[in-house]
Amino acid sequence: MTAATIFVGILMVISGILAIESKKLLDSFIFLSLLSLLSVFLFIVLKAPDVAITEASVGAGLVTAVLILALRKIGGDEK
Amino acid sequence: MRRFLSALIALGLIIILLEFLNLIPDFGNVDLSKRVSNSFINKSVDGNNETIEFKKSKDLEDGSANVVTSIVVNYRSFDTLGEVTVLFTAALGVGLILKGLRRKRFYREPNFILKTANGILLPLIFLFGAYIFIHGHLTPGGGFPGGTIIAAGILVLYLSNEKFELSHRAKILESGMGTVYVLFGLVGLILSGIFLRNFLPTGVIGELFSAGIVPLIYVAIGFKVGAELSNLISEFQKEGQQ
Amino acid sequence: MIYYISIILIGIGVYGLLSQKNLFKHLISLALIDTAINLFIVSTGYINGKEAPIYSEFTPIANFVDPLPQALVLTAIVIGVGVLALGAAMLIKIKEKYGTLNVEEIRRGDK
Amino acid sequence: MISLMIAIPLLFAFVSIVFKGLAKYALPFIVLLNILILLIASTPVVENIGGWKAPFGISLVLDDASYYVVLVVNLIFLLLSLIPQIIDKGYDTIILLLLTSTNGLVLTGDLFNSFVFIEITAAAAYILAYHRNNPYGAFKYLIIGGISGSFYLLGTIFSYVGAGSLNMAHISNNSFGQLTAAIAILFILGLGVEAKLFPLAGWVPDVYASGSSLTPTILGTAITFAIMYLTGRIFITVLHGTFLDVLYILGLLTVIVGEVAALRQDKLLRALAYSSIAQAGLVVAAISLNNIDSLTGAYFHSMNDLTAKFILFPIATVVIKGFEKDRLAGFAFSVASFSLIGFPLFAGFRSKLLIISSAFSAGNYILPAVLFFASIVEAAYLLKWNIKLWFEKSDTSNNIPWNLKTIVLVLSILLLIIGIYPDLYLDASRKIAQSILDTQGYINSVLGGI
Amino acid sequence: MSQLLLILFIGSFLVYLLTRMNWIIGVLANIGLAIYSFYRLFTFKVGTSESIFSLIVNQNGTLVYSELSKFFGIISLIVAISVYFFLINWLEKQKNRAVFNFFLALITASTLGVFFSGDLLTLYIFWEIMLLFSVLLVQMGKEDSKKAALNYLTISLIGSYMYLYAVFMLWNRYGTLVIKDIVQKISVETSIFKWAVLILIAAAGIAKSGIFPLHTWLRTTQGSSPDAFSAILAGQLEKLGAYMLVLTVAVFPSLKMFPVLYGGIPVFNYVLIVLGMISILIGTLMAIKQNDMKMLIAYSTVSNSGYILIGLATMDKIGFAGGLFHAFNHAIASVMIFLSFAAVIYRTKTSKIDEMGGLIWKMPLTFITYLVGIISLAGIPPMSGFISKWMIFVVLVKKGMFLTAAAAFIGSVGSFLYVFRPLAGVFLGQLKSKHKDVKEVPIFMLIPMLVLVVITVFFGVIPGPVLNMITAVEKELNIQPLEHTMTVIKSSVGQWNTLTVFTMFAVGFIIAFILYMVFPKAKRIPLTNQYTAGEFLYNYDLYHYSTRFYAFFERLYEKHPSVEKLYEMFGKFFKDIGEFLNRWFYSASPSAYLLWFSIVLLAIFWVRW
Repeated sequence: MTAATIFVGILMVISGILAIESKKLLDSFIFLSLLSLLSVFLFIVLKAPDVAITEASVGAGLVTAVLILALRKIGGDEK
Repeated sequence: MRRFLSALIALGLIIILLEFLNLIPDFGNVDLSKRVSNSFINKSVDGNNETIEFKKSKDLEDGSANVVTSIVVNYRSFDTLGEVTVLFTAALGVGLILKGLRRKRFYREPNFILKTANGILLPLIFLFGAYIFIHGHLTPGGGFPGGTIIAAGILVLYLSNEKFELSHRAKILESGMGTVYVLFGLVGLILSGIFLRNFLPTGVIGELFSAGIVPLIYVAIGFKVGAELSNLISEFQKEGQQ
Repeated sequence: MIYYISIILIGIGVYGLLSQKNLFKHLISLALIDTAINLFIVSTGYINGKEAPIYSEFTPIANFVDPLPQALVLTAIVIGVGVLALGAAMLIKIKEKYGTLNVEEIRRGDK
Repeated sequence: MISLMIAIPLLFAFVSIVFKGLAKYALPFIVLLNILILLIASTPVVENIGGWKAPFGISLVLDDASYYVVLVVNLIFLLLSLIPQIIDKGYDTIILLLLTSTNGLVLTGDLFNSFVFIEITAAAAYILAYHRNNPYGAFKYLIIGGISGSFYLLGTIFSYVGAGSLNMAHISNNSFGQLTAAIAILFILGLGVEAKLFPLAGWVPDVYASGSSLTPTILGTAITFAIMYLTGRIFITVLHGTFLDVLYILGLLTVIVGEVAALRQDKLLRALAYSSIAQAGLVVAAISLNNIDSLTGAYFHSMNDLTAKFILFPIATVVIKGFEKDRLAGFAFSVASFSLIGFPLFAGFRSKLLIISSAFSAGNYILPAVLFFASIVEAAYLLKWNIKLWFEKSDTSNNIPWNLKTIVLVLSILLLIIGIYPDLYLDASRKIAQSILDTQGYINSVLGGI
Repeated sequence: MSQLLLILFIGSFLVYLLTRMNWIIGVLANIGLAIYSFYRLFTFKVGTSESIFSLIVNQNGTLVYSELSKFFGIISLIVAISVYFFLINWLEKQKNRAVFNFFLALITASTLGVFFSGDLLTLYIFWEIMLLFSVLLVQMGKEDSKKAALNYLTISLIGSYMYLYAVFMLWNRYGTLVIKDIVQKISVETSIFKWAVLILIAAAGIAKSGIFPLHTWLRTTQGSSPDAFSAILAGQLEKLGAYMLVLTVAVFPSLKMFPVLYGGIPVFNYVLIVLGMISILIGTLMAIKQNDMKMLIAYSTVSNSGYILIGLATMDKIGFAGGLFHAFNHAIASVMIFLSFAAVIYRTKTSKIDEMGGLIWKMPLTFITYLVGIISLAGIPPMSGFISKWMIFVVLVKKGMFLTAAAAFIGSVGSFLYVFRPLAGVFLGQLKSKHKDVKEVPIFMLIPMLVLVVITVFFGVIPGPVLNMITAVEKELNIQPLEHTMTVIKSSVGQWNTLTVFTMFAVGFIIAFILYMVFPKAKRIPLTNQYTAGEFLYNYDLYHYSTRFYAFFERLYEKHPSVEKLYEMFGKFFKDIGEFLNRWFYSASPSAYLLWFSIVLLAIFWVRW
């Protein structure tokens, strides 16, 4: 379990950095979503299934949807 | 340069927070008996001393098997009311802010697969969402994820059907369910003089019909969150008035 | 362990807020910090060898991790989403008003 | 009963999105109901929401401090409801939500609950900040507000980890050594942004000076006062005065910076926003002296400040052409400015006097000097604006609505009365101060003498 | 006394309402109030004290009536009454008459309040009321009076807040603010405390009376405030500063508090004397340069305040009396001068010296007022102004303070130069064509001016009544009283008999007049012929120049350092900081906000962990 946790943690850190540093905003959203999904895994490890479900639906799903919709309204990526 | 400095400051922040970590118990070594949640788990806030067993214990102070739910909707129900209010405020605010926006609705001719799958998937999505918030007091989940899943269904509708517009009833539902939540609290106030007091029998822990007002409130929250988030999505989708 | 992950993520979020010039990235960083803090909060309630706080067939008797932080995090997640949606709506308006989301260009436009 | 003060406005807020326009008409009655509830309540009242007793559930605490703060907040909302012209369509519900959250913020005896209410307040404030198409200012506020909210949450969690509970009284009853310092740091960062302290709160001028009269009028009065109460409550009652010296330094910095930055503003609203910052800094600095007189002075000053700001902000947004045809509004404006500067016979003088004398008797010689410096600068720019507005040539009046005119006039006369006979405000602020300093009494009344 | 103050404060509201109805009635009511309080000043018994409202817990405000309050009260009421009389005609041209009158009444009331105050905080309150309303009055003047008012406000507030700081230092130390009690306790304090308190208290007086470092407001304020109000400012409000200086040097026993430095003068007083000396020099030199006649007299006020301060600070029986007497004389003389200027401006609508000339035949009575005023101000024998200056000189010589005496002498000589400039520029010389139709001012404006002339001449001949009051003050303050009779002032270096001097002057005048009558008169020629040597003058043009009158002299100190510029620099510095903060902090991006946020976190952590 610990190894898996560390691995997921490293993935999270990487996706966090990518979410911030990626050139295209859409990529950022995807990485943010990925980070949320990875955190869902950690929530399950932490024995928090309620939080995991909420994070999966809200954090990974809804947040990404809202961000993408907003991006579309703005008129796509700039840079 | 800017990045380097930013990284330096972020590093400083990390160091400070790590320093703070020394002050709290190590990971996984929490003494639960010193915390109030011990009473939440044993449902002993009002002085119950018996151990609780699934599907056996009856008429507890709080009847939901999911302890998180019991905290969210019963012990700290007031927080949840506030939380619903934040979401409500946000949805309202998005509506106010995006009012009069001069942009066209984002629409792309939907994929054939999306269109077809929509017909089959949508009822399932709604059903799943409803299941989640109805069983919120028994299984993981509850009103918030349930509502979000329903809203996701609405999003799929938006994406697959160009004519689709959320009707005004969603607003009424949102408003009504919020009102129901507060009214539950007020009924408690009238019956026992205490706001948000559970006034229904709690039943046997683990049964579907148990836990007093908890599932009812969760259903209300589920609908409210679903309607609210749908509204939010539709605000982002809507064409602005020219 | 998870403490460290969440703190590093907070650091990354702060780094993002400090270093990026696109306002959208700021919002993303904020969401990132939210997630990280939620992770941290849940991990303060974790106890080695205990189960998820739900009475069920598998855990009929209480042997649970601390459920309160989880309940708090539920609230915090939803609040985070609300703020995020507001921020996204404002970004749309900023784009409409200034024609850009770049901090420096907005500043130039303001003067 | 006191939960009704939160529940009723919330109920109407929920209902009002279906029945449009309801909120505007309901607001005065709701506020009156709140005030009625306050009048029949006798302190201290502790209401455990859901019937769960103190350290476990969420308790609403109506002791002397929160009583008067809630009363003041509701009176402000009452005044606001009497000038419905400045509330645009759709924003009436936001005002109701703000009323809910401010009441909750003050009444709650639970840290996480206060976080939730701060977030509601902040969310409503972001929307208000946006009012009159000010998206960038609002967005900046949102980002820094979000960060500070996160830090507040972290502080709450650390308190929970330390004390095993979220109840303020329970936390105050436990002592946890070095962890207190960490919590205090986090709360300084969390509250500092809302309390407009200098290096933390850069958002204020852009939000206050957006051109809306609603935004600064409500954020600069009711919300500020509630936040000041919360600052005192958390740092003095709950944390027993830990890290007050940091708050003190930040407060002094805020005073100086706010006044100096106001000096060169060519927009009146922005100057007033800076004045608001400076006054907030003064109040925080006075709170951080942590004795009965300075706290009394701080809350007294805060009340004077909000009274004056309730006059200044609406008039400043409405008046463009000077006071030549609106003499009454001009009179109110001038009285409010003089009170802010602290000329004798005006209310602000009394509170500044109290702060100074308490600072001296605490052996603090720096705060008075800074206060005097601030007063000089404040006098310079406020009088500049007064003179400018009084002598602006204009043939037409500014069309100030009659109800706004009446309210500002009444408030300005109130300021004059307070200047001569301050007991009305002084008693209230003394009660607030006593009750905030009385940690043991608070713990006893909430935990029932555990 | 509280009764009188209450009447005055309520009366001023009444004045406001009356002026709104009919402004002449308002002015009359104002005069009535002033005369009533003048009468009441003589009915109060010296030494009575009353308590009024309390501001700090357990601390009642007290009013005390002393010889000092009586003396200053009489000065300020004489000034007030004469200016109010002047207003009967003058106010016609002022905008917002009701407010003008209202503020004037409030200022008089609060000025009396200051003189009556028995404790430091009550004094402060009346002081601030006076300040606020005088600022509001100043800005009712010319276009640049708005800026001047702010300048005045800022510098006065610096003074009064320094004062308040000292008040609270004393309050914190003794728990009382009653002047009498504090005075008894303070002499045994540590010297740092004494220095701090007294310097801070003196700052208020220095700012108000226009002594050196805080004198910069006088030029613009007096220059641009409403003309009649300039008289009040010079005659009434600046004497508040003198009162405050008396408080610092004499009521607080500086002799007991500080070691004696030189010639029996305590160190603290010596510092004040140096400041006074600098004020005399600056005031004189700058007055010579001014083109605006009001600004010119404003600088002369600086130098005269310097004389007053020097006189008071010597703490000698003659010097102190000289200081007080000079305060009296300067009040009367400056009111005369400003009223005559107001009269001139009332008719000509300008205050620039080079735009006027030859008004002597058009406004002879105004000219006489001005002439007597400047004679008194410059200290030329038959008028009372000379006596006070003489007394100050005597003490300086006696104490061997030759540097100061030299400065005072330069000031006196300089004052001849600068008072002559408006005399020549405004009243003598060639009449400007646009002023051909100028008439003498209406009667109610003349009456106060001429009454003041009479007062000045009278006290120049018989200074006894004033000196009686002054010796009473001296007795009260434990200074050896001045030895004098009605017309003779005795000092260790000789005595001055005013009557003899006046008789000598009168005889000389009569002899000159007889000679003028007896000897054949020169042929009277038109003024313009003087310029053209008898040539016929085709066009009536300007031949009389009064700009750069003392250009040769001014050139000597053209590049002088200026405190005014220094203050402007400070102001600009603060404004720049404000702009910087506004630009780079408050209008910055979210990143910058967070940057500061993190810096605070790091700083707290760094310092406190």
